[in-house]
Amino acid sequence: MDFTYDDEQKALREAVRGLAGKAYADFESRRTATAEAPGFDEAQWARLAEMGVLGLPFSEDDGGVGAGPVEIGLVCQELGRVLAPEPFLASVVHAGGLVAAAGTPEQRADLLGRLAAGEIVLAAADTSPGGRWSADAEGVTAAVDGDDWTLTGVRDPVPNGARADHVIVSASLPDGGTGLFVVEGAAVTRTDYAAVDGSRAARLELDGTPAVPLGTPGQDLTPTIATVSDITRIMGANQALGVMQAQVAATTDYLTSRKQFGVTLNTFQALNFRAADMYVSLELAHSLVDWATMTISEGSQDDIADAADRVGLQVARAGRHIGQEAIQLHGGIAMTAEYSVGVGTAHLAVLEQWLGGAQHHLTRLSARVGDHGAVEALG
Amino acid sequence: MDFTYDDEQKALREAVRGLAGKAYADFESRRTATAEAPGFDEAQWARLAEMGVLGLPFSEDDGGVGAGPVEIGLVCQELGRVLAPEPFLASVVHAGGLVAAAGTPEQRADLLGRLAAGEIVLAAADTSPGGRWSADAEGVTAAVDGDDWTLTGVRDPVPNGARADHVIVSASLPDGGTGLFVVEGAAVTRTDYAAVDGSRAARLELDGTPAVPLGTPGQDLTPTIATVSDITRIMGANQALGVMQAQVAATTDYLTSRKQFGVTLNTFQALNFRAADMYVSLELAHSLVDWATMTISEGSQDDIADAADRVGLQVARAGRHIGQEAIQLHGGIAMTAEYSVGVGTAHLAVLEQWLGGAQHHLTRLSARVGDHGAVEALG
Amino acid sequence: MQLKLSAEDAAFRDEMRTFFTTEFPQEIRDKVLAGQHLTHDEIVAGQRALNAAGLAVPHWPEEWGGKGWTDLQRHLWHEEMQRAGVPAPLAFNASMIGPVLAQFGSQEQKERFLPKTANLDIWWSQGFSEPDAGSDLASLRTTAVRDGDDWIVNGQKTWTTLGQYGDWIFTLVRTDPEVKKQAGISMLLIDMTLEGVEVRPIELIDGGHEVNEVWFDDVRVPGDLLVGEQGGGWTIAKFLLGNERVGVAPVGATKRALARLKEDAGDLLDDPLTRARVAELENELLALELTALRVVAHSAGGEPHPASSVLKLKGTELQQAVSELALDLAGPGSLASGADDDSPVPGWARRTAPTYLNLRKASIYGGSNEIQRQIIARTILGL
Amino acid sequence: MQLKLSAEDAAFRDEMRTFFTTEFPQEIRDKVLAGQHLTHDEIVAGQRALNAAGLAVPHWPEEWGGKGWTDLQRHLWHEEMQRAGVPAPLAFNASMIGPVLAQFGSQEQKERFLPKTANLDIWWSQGFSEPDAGSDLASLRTTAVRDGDDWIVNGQKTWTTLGQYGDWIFTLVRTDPEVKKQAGISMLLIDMTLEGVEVRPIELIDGGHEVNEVWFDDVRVPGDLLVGEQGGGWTIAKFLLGNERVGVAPVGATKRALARLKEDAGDLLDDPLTRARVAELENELLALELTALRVVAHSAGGEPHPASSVLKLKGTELQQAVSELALDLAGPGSLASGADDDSPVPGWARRTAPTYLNLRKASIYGGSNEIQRQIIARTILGL
Repeated sequence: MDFTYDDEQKALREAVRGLAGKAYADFESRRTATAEAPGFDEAQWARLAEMGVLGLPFSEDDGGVGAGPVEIGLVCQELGRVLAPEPFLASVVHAGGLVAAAGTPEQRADLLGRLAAGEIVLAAADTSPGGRWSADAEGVTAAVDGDDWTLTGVRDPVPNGARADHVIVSASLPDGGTGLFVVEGAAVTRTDYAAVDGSRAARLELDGTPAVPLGTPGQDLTPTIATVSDITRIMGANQALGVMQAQVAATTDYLTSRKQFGVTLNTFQALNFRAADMYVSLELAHSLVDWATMTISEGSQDDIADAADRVGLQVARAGRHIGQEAIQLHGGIAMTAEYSVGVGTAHLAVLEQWLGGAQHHLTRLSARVGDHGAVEALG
Repeated sequence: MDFTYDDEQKALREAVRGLAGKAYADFESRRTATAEAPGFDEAQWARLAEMGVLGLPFSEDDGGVGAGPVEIGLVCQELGRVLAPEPFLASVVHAGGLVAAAGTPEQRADLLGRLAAGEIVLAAADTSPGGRWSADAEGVTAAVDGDDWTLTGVRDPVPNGARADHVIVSASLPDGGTGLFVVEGAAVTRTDYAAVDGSRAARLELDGTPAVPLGTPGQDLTPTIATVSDITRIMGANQALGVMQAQVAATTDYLTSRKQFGVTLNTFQALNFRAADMYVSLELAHSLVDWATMTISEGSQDDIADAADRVGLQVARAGRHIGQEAIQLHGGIAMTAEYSVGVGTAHLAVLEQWLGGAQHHLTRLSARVGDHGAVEALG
Repeated sequence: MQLKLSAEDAAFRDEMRTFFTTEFPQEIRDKVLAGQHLTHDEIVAGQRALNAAGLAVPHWPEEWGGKGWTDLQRHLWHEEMQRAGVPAPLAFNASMIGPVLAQFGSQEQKERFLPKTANLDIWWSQGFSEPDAGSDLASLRTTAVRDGDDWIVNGQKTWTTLGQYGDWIFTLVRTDPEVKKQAGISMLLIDMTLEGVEVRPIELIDGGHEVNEVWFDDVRVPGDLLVGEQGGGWTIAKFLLGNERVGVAPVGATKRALARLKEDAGDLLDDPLTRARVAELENELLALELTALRVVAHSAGGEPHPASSVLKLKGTELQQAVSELALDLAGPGSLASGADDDSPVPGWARRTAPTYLNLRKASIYGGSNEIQRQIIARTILGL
Repeated sequence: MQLKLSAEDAAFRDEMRTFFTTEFPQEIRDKVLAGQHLTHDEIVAGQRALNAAGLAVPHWPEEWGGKGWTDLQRHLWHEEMQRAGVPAPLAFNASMIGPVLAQFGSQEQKERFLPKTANLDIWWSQGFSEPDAGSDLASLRTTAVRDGDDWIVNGQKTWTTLGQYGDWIFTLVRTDPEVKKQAGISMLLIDMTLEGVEVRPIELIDGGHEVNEVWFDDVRVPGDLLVGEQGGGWTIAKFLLGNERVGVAPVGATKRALARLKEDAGDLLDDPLTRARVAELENELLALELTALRVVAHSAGGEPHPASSVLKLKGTELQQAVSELALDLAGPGSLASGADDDSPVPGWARRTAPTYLNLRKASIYGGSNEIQRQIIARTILGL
């Protein structure tokens, strides 16, 4: 049992921190990058590719680096810290994760190779309007005619869906179960819009749209989709952790520098104590994030699902607590779009609602409380 | 709409406050009174009778004063303020309330007359071991042979059950429904014990014990029992309000007088802010207590049931918050049985578990959220 | 003690309800009830409709359009407005500068401004906060220097809500830098079309533009626009902020928002955890509303009851909690805040994330909740 | 990063588990697992059984019975004890005075006291707090005045937990009233059978008697019982309180209490609101336990990691929250706390109200949660 990074991991962290910080340490550049579609900086996407970050999760055969979940999590934390808008989580972890888990060797080499090289952006489209974090394919149906597949239905919201060159769409199969399909972005009717944190999502309307099955045609991929979603949740929690760390740091900086009534704010004990409570939330969330991240490589699919629920719940609660208190302890300045703290709170809200709300995870955990005695941290 | 006491009510409040304060303003005398069975001061019970307090709720025909719920609530508040251990709530409001609601004129005149005169103590026995605040008679069954009724079963806990001269016991009727019976205290096997606030409760074992039906023999009294229980809950909330008012006052006194690190505790902003939050809880609870109390005379049985759930939930939450913070802000001193604040917290816990826990009320309210739009304060 | 309204008050309530639901412009009410934002013109039209019926400024002195109502009647008026979806009169006009001018203004100022203020012919903005003077308002640095009969104003105000619509701005300025902080402050009325006044938008985290910076660069303000005495600005500000807290607890609106959310939620309301959250919020809102009624019953002579701080503190907390519940019920649909009305995600769900973020301001502006706790601790508890 | 235990640590854990579950007295474990209080003799017997196996004081220097374990091994030892219902060695002996004597004591003091301390042949009490020196410990007033080679001690200590069983008491006394508060404090070891020592019980709100006042009236203490340097008591106290916080987060015990409660709850666990409360608590406990493991992994050289304050703060909150859940599940049965074992109300339910009240102390004693917040704010956050 070991909660520390090794030297290679530390080096990766420094490299990503350097690259992300160079781009977005000045918050105004983040604001500029998200002002218009596609909601991120294409040049920075290319730099991430050059550094090898976009291929981290994929095997060398697929054009990637073959790094483990700890490395991926660490990248997410660093990107979260500066609210980097590049779609690493949506495109690499989620959509790329689906391709890696379900694609044929050819599909993997093609899509993941180009993704790793920064040549394309992928998106995963698995949510139907009104849908709530389920792995079934409600809302889109697949039809087959000979070897030709088509999809019909609506997916909304699809993070980065309008910019994606290829979209990985889940759909109900004619013989039951859920399949995954590669759809050309240009073949879909897409409506782009901004979410409240400046990131982009889209509505995708499919109407007999040509689609290529990912992997073996007709195979039910529900469990694969569920596990990749769970991994994405855990990585989203890593990203949220980075956001919260930055918020706690910004808040303590502000309290020690901002003056009111002729003294710095850290003269006021009530504010300091609330900052202490933020730190407690942060550390507890951090622990579950590390644990869940390690579970990805060391646990079963059920363990990963359990870890995703646990970290999802904890990080959602911590995100509300820290995100709200960070604004409150700053006061008005943090209400503005010009300052990172409030936008961080917006980003935490978007991550939570995209990947799974607290009550969703709590309900799933509640259903299982009778299945065990105490929850054991060490297997 | 009016939230103020009239002059007569103010005079009553002063009189009760005077009597209760004289007995228990020195907390050591409360400790002495609860040290042994019956857990209260018989002489003080007599003084309450003399003042007319024990007959307040009952009609003049029944030997009472015919006062309304506002007056009864006010007495409960004043008794709660000094943690007076006399069983006004259990004996007069609850048991007396059952007799008043269900008894024949003769039974009322006899039992309530003697109760008002301080000659007897009554107890209400409606909880079976493991039972949770239901108006049905689970656990005790009534049998009839000619005109002779007997009861068999166990009631536990029965507040003041061991001291009671007569016990009002709920029991399942042979033809269905729930009846109420007057049982002689001496005819029951009773095991007396102390609850954690120093009040007394008992286990009552009935085994073919002779019993006299209250009111018309064989009549189903479930709705009556439910309403009297709801009224008792609302009066219990009044009593809890008195406790909480005293706790907030004691806490602010302590903060302004106790020195740590060379200064009084109110130098520490974090403590003051928490005291402010206690005050907020207190005021919100106060509002619901007043409202629920007025609902008793102005509302239907359903309104009273709703009010009991609402005030039960609010006061349970406020009692946890205020009771716990009062101890925490005092520190060690409030952990001792020699000091009123911690014992007040114990009393709040006993009131809540006796009359109905927060989750019980919340579940009942939850079941009804679809039945209305907004909850309107004014009918 | 009595819960029921007196016959007179019940009749009063019916009268209000009838007016609001049958005579007030329906299209404005519909928008409010659907949780949508009103335009400038709709806000103006709404207030004029109220003013025409004598219902815009009932708490002002009767000479200037007030009605001499009891506090309970005023509460009923306010509650019935909110129930009907009638937008309350603009607070800057009706609750802030109006009462201030009525109390402290010269006869000439009253005649010049009060009728137009009641009718929203003048849209007032508030010029109090500065970048370095928020909760610590007394440290404000905008200066007004005498030049003949005029004042020359320089400085910067911020968090000026709806300043983009403002015709005039009531402003706290430092007229004497020598004396102790509070004593050197005065209130000036400034025409926002004057040369040297510049309004710059601030984008908030919900993406909206409801607050502004207002810059004054050698703005020349005629001397007769000083309100009350020179150096009396702090007294006026305290009076105004006290007024502001009364009725600030957004009980009615929050109650309606929660009721509407229950309808919008559909089967999501079958979830026992959701039902429990709703029931808990409904109970707290009821307790808060009853507390407002108790405060009304106890407040004397227009002085704000110190328990007003309880209303503001708890009121904003509950308003925020309802917005969180809405966000949670919207789920992934809340990402679609930037989508247009063709979106298959319903409007209420699309509005949840901006509303959640926007309402974080509620516990900061208008006397932060920390300031309210301070008031409770000091004024009520004597700590 | 790795979650799995190394083969060596896994073997260590198995070894602990085997010992605790097969060799430790079963009857003591059964009582602990049922949530019952142990008697004096059972506590002594338990510690002696551990000491005989070399498991009572593994963190002491090896010379005095320590094992030279890693922090992780110590965590596993502690966790397995709690899982098996083995009572931890008496904190006053094993975690407080033992490490203090090993670090600051004279060779003679070590030889005289450490073996008996490990074996609980001496039961130590703690004499720190006074009626006017709780969180503000440095203002303590108990004095020790030189008289030849001896010290004459006068004063009063309070909150002395289990002082009724105490053989000796380690005491902070003021040996120099002239110097600045902290500098005048020393630590004395006092035989509680000496003339002039009186222990008076304090009844707590749960009705129990676990804390005491200890009075010193001209107690004559031999000079060789001063620990470390004269005036060095504050340094020792900080060392000791630092030690005390490590392992104070009652994670394991709280986890077991919650698991047991789920069994006791029966069908009450069908209620979705109850299930949600349990799931929420389980998650927080898991996060806390993992945090304890992270702290263990990062703490260096016996210095308490500042995040220990996180463990104490959150650990006591969760311990209290579990006791509240238990109280709520017990319902009216919780009134029967004073009933005997013939009661039809099950024992777990009868114990809930005293436990709920008793555990309010957890956030007060041993460095209140306000002190912990202060440490986090200052030491970690630099506020």
